[in-house]
Amino acid sequence: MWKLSKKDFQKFVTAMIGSDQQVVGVQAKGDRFAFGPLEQSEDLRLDYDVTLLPPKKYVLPQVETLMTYKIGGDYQSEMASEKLILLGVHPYDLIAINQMDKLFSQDQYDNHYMARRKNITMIACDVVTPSQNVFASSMGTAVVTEGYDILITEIGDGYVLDAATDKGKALMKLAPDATEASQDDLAKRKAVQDKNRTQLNKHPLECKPSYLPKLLERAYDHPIWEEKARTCYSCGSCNTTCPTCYCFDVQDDVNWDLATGKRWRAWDGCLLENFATVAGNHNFRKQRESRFRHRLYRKAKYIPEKIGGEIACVGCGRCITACIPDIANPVAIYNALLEDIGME
Amino acid sequence: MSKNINIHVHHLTRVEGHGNIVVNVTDGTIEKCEWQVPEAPRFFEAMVRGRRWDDIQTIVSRICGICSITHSLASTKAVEDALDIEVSEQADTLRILMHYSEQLQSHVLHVGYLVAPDLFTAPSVVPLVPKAPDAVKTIIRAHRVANQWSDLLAGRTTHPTTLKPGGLTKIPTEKELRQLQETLKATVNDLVTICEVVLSVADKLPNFTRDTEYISLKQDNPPTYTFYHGDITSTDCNGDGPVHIRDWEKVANEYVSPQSTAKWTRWHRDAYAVGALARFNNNADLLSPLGKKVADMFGLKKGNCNPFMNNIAQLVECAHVVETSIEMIDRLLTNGLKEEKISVTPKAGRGSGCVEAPRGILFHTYEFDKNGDCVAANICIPTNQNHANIQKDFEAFVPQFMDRGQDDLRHGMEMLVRSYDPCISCSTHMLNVEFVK
Amino acid sequence: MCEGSGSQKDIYLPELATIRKKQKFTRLEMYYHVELDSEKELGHKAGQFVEVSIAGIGEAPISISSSPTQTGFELVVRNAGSVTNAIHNLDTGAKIGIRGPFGKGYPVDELKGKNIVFICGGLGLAPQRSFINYVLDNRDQYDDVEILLGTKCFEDRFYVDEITKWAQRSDVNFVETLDVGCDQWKGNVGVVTTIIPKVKTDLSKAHVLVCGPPIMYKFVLMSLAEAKVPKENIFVNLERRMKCGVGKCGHCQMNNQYVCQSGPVYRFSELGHVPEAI
Amino acid sequence: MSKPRVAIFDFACCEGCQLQIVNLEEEILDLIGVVDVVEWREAMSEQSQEYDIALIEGSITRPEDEERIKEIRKRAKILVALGACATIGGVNKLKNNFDLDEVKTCVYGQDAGMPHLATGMTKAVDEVVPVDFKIHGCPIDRKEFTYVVRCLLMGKTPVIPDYPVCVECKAKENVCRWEYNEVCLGPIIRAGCGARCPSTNFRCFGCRGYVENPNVEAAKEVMDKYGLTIDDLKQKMELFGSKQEPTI
Ligand SMILES: Cc1cc2nc3c(=O)[nH]c(=O)nc-3n(C[C@H](O)[C@H](O)[C@H](O)COP(=O)(O)OP(=O)(O)OC[C@H]3O[C@@H](n4cnc5c(N)ncnc54)[C@H](O)[C@@H]3O)c2cc1C
Ligand code: SF4
Ligand code: SF4
Ligand code: SF4
Repeated sequence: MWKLSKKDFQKFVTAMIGSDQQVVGVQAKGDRFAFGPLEQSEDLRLDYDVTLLPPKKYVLPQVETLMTYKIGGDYQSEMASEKLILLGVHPYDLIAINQMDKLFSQDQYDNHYMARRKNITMIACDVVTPSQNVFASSMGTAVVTEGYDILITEIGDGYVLDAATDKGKALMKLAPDATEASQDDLAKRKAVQDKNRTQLNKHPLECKPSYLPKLLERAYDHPIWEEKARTCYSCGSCNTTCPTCYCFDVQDDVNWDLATGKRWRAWDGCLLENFATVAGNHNFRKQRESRFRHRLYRKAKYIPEKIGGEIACVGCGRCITACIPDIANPVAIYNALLEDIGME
Repeated sequence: MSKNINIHVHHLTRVEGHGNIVVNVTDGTIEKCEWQVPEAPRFFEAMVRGRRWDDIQTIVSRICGICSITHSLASTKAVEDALDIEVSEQADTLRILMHYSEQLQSHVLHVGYLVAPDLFTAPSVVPLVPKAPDAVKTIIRAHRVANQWSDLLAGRTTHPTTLKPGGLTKIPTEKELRQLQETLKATVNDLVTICEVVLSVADKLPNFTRDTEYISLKQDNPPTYTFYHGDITSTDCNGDGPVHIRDWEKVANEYVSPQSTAKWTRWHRDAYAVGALARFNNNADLLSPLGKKVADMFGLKKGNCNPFMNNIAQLVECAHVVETSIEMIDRLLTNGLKEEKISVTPKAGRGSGCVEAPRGILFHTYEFDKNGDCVAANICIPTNQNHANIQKDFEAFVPQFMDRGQDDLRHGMEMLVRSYDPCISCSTHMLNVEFVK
Repeated sequence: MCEGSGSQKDIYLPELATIRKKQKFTRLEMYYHVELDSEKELGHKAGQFVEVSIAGIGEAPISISSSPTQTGFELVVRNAGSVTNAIHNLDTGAKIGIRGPFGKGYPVDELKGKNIVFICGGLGLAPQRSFINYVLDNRDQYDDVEILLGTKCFEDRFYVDEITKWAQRSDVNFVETLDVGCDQWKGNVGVVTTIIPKVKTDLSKAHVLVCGPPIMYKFVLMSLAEAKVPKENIFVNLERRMKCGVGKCGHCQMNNQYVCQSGPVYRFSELGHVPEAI
Repeated sequence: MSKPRVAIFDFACCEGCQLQIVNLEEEILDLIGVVDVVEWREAMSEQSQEYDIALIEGSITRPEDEERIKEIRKRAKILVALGACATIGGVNKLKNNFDLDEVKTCVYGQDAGMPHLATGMTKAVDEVVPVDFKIHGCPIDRKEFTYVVRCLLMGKTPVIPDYPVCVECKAKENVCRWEYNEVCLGPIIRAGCGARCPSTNFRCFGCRGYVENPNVEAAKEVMDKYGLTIDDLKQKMELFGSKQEPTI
């Protein structure tokens, strides 16, 4: 564990920016925050509440070329090769990425995703300012213990840095001023994390997250889906902004020579009207409520079945903010179900 | 050579919108010589009634795709005039910068893509690509710069999305402005190249003059070669002072011609001209050094009455707006850019906005009720103001050039219309305006 | 973070294959015999599918219509959109991209020694044929074999030579029907459920394999329920939208099942918790 | 294979969509490398009676224009509607909210009766002749235009989004205009523009037309939450959606 004063931390960030890796960090965007290429250390805002989009846009880009080809055949894989430092990832967002790592490597190994992922040096940071809709405490995602190369915790006058991996330790070479963190520093760090464990909770969930799959088991035909989905725009904002949504579409386009082209994948969302439409215009999830329900089931039942029970909602609250008719709040739905059909 | 001529150009090409040329000469006698405008009328002034103050720009921008920024600025100024909305100096400067991007875009498009084929005797710019690839690429490059410039300031090249009564919804970053400035500096050379190319074929522009009245904006405080602020002036205004833009209807004196779905105008004489040459004839002394240099290259002097020289005046203005913008960006950067909040309270009122479109002076007037809903509108676009003048030019041109034969005459008349850079789809509007008091 | 070896193959990258034979089947369906350029066999199981890739257009999941017991593999493609239309425009010798085989396929071994009834609707014959031919090639390993086939109209029948042979075999009960009759047609008329009663074997003890358009399932499954076929003995072959074929893109998901991985063939009893399936 | 012949025609419009083709800049050289542009009045003097693909800009407002578009349809193998005026009628349809004679009098006063000023109801192109493909937007998006052209050359149906603008808007990390109590039509309007307007802090006013199945009831219900009225919504929906389903 290392300690850096705020001033020395700025120097550390400057040194990273000057290194051969691209640095992406959290910056202000109007009165909100967003991840973007960092050009100077002063722009970094580790005191942010939540970013508009989760950092998933760097592990699973909105549009990613999978291959190039000549018409008639000869396909060539395109793999990410650029090294990247992702600076300022909140614990809940990192947990979402940890989950995605599992999903993209299990069964069929997706080396487009994994190549990009391995090129990233992940610098997480503990939350300083809770956002308006965060409920990470309810989901057990307010603090993270794995998946980062370095974890930064602000403790008043400076930062405690936990360099957990070889990558992280190598990067610490850019911070020659770092000193060994004292017992006192560590105690302060623990206090920050302990507080976050309970305080990042604007929408308290009335049960343990591990109970959610069982709850949903009994709620499939509950009227709540129709009630809520009545005003659903099928705009997919709850998908787009969610750190754990990873469905994608695949498309082709050719170059002007009409002889070469590329195939790419791009974000998709299960709330969108034609997500499950096949040729002949048969839509397997035609009703708004069935799409609306599917998202919640994916978060709290289907994906958990694939990744050892972890709930694929990390409580970032982005979908709550993004949903214009205010129906997407997962906690509101789970709590309503709990109230109505109770625990078993 | 035959003494009979029968020209009927149906839907003149390489102009924006639909116009016809009809000439009948029998035994050397001109029986018919007409400029007709059959463009489908679109009735904007009627359509905006009932729409809210903050939707006006969105609608009237669609009057014309080529001068959409100009229409947007004129209407936004009119709404601001009607609703007593103040605009900050920063927003004002950024808007002028936005406006200049359209001047460059439209002028390069006109001279480079639409007029150049005439000068090189080609039907369009397409056959010029293999003949003069470098020249074409230079023109494309300048056009692209202009469009990227509008993209940055207006949100997109056509139909701006950043304009709002009271200011701008989004301003560029200082970094973006600095990049723009660099690009503009690099564009100066391209403009000079384009001017040289045009100069090499400038003798193809017919030597034809007809004395007429030239109308444009004029700004005295500070003295500026203006496109955006000021009052209305004319080469016929001998000391009887500029006219305030709110009184533009007294200048335009619109009337319906049976030849046209667009209305025609007249002020001191039967017809008047607007556009780059009009601005030049009224304001040439205020051009930037590079603008003056380009004028000198072509020997263009104040008081020129050759309508074909409007093309050259456009080149002069290209140089002027680029050079002036480089300075304006310096000023913006020195002052530093600030985010500005806009808040507007609707109220009843009537207001006018007047700016120079690339092809001439443009007037918008609106009246709103207390909720800010539009109750009446009147718009007068530059091309309409030129229609009568084109007709008068025709009447002088045909007898003078008739001897050259039907094809040459037709080609000359087409070029003549094109030199006005008409934007015919802007057509339509109101006569006998009666505002609800 | 999960480590995997960097040398793993790109799961999205198609392999080149060549169309060896092409034949027009119907107004909309075309038949293809395809071989991988690597000269390897696809190594598929009956009921699996491949992703066919046309560079510049896209990919489409297509069932393998041939039995694993022959060289190369066969596809029957219905012109339903961009990719399938592009496939139709290809001639013999043309290259296509192939990924797969994907999916689980039929429980070939489990059904050995059993009575099998195939119920095919329209294009549903294409995937079923991969198993039918396997069964017929290994006829002694299976007990009664019956095939019910329903097609919209006379012009839409395909694999006509082959089904004529099935009809002639004494060790197979082949029953065919058309939704709409016509002069050329002397056989049964009516939707496929109307010929279920013509099954000779005791349905309640048979294994029934169903494949057809989405609406067909509801009615066939109702008839099978009436005939007391245990749900464990019914297998359905489902279609879903697919963009990757490898369980990532999310499009084919029905409840917790990814059709490209755990399907497209399902034991009906196992779909009890998959309300979105049928 | 000879290059497909393309002709571009305009009806009542601002010609801004044609301008977007000009605005392809260098890319236009690529375009004319793979197609023969045989007629394009705004940019060239060449004219032709024969073409494979007709690109139609503008809406149909007069009987003579209906005849003209029918003639073009007869000659073209593929007919593409270019831009909002052609695909949905565009702002031109605002006119249909009024009595036509009154509209004429409003603009032309006592001269409104002159024969050349005749006008009819504004129609989108597909209200007069069948349209094969639509390139939405006011103006069209250059990227989408070139993509559609390439698809047509490849014989492929272009994939045009049928989901709301919010998808692209959220992906651009814009703060939703609704958070500023502005009526943004993004949730019911077809994406594909890259959320141009909201990305410059301007509400979506619907130039690409509605998605196939817009939840207008939801749109009405949220008005309360933002302290707005149904009339506020209606006003905005009418801009590009006058006399067009769904209405409120
Ligand atoms: C496991 C499996 C096996 C299959 N086996 C076969 C087979 O053996 N033979 C066969 O012919 N087919 C088979 N199919 C079906 C085949 O995959 C589809 O017909 C094919 O994918 C269509 O692709 P396309 O590019 O030709 O059509 P597309 O161009 O993608 O779509 C065609 C039509 O589908 C509709 N559509 C598609 N996407 C959308 C959307 N986003 N929104 C709205 N409508 C949309 C439209 O109406 C469109 O016109 C199989 C499918 C699966 C899942
Ligand atoms: S954000 Fe809200 S309205 Fe949009 S799709 Fe999700 S639940 Fe529906
Ligand atoms: S479901 Fe909502 S709260 Fe949960 S991770 Fe996704 S966006 Fe965040
Ligand atoms: S600003 Fe408009 S388009 Fe963007 S998310 Fe909000 S409603 Fe949707």
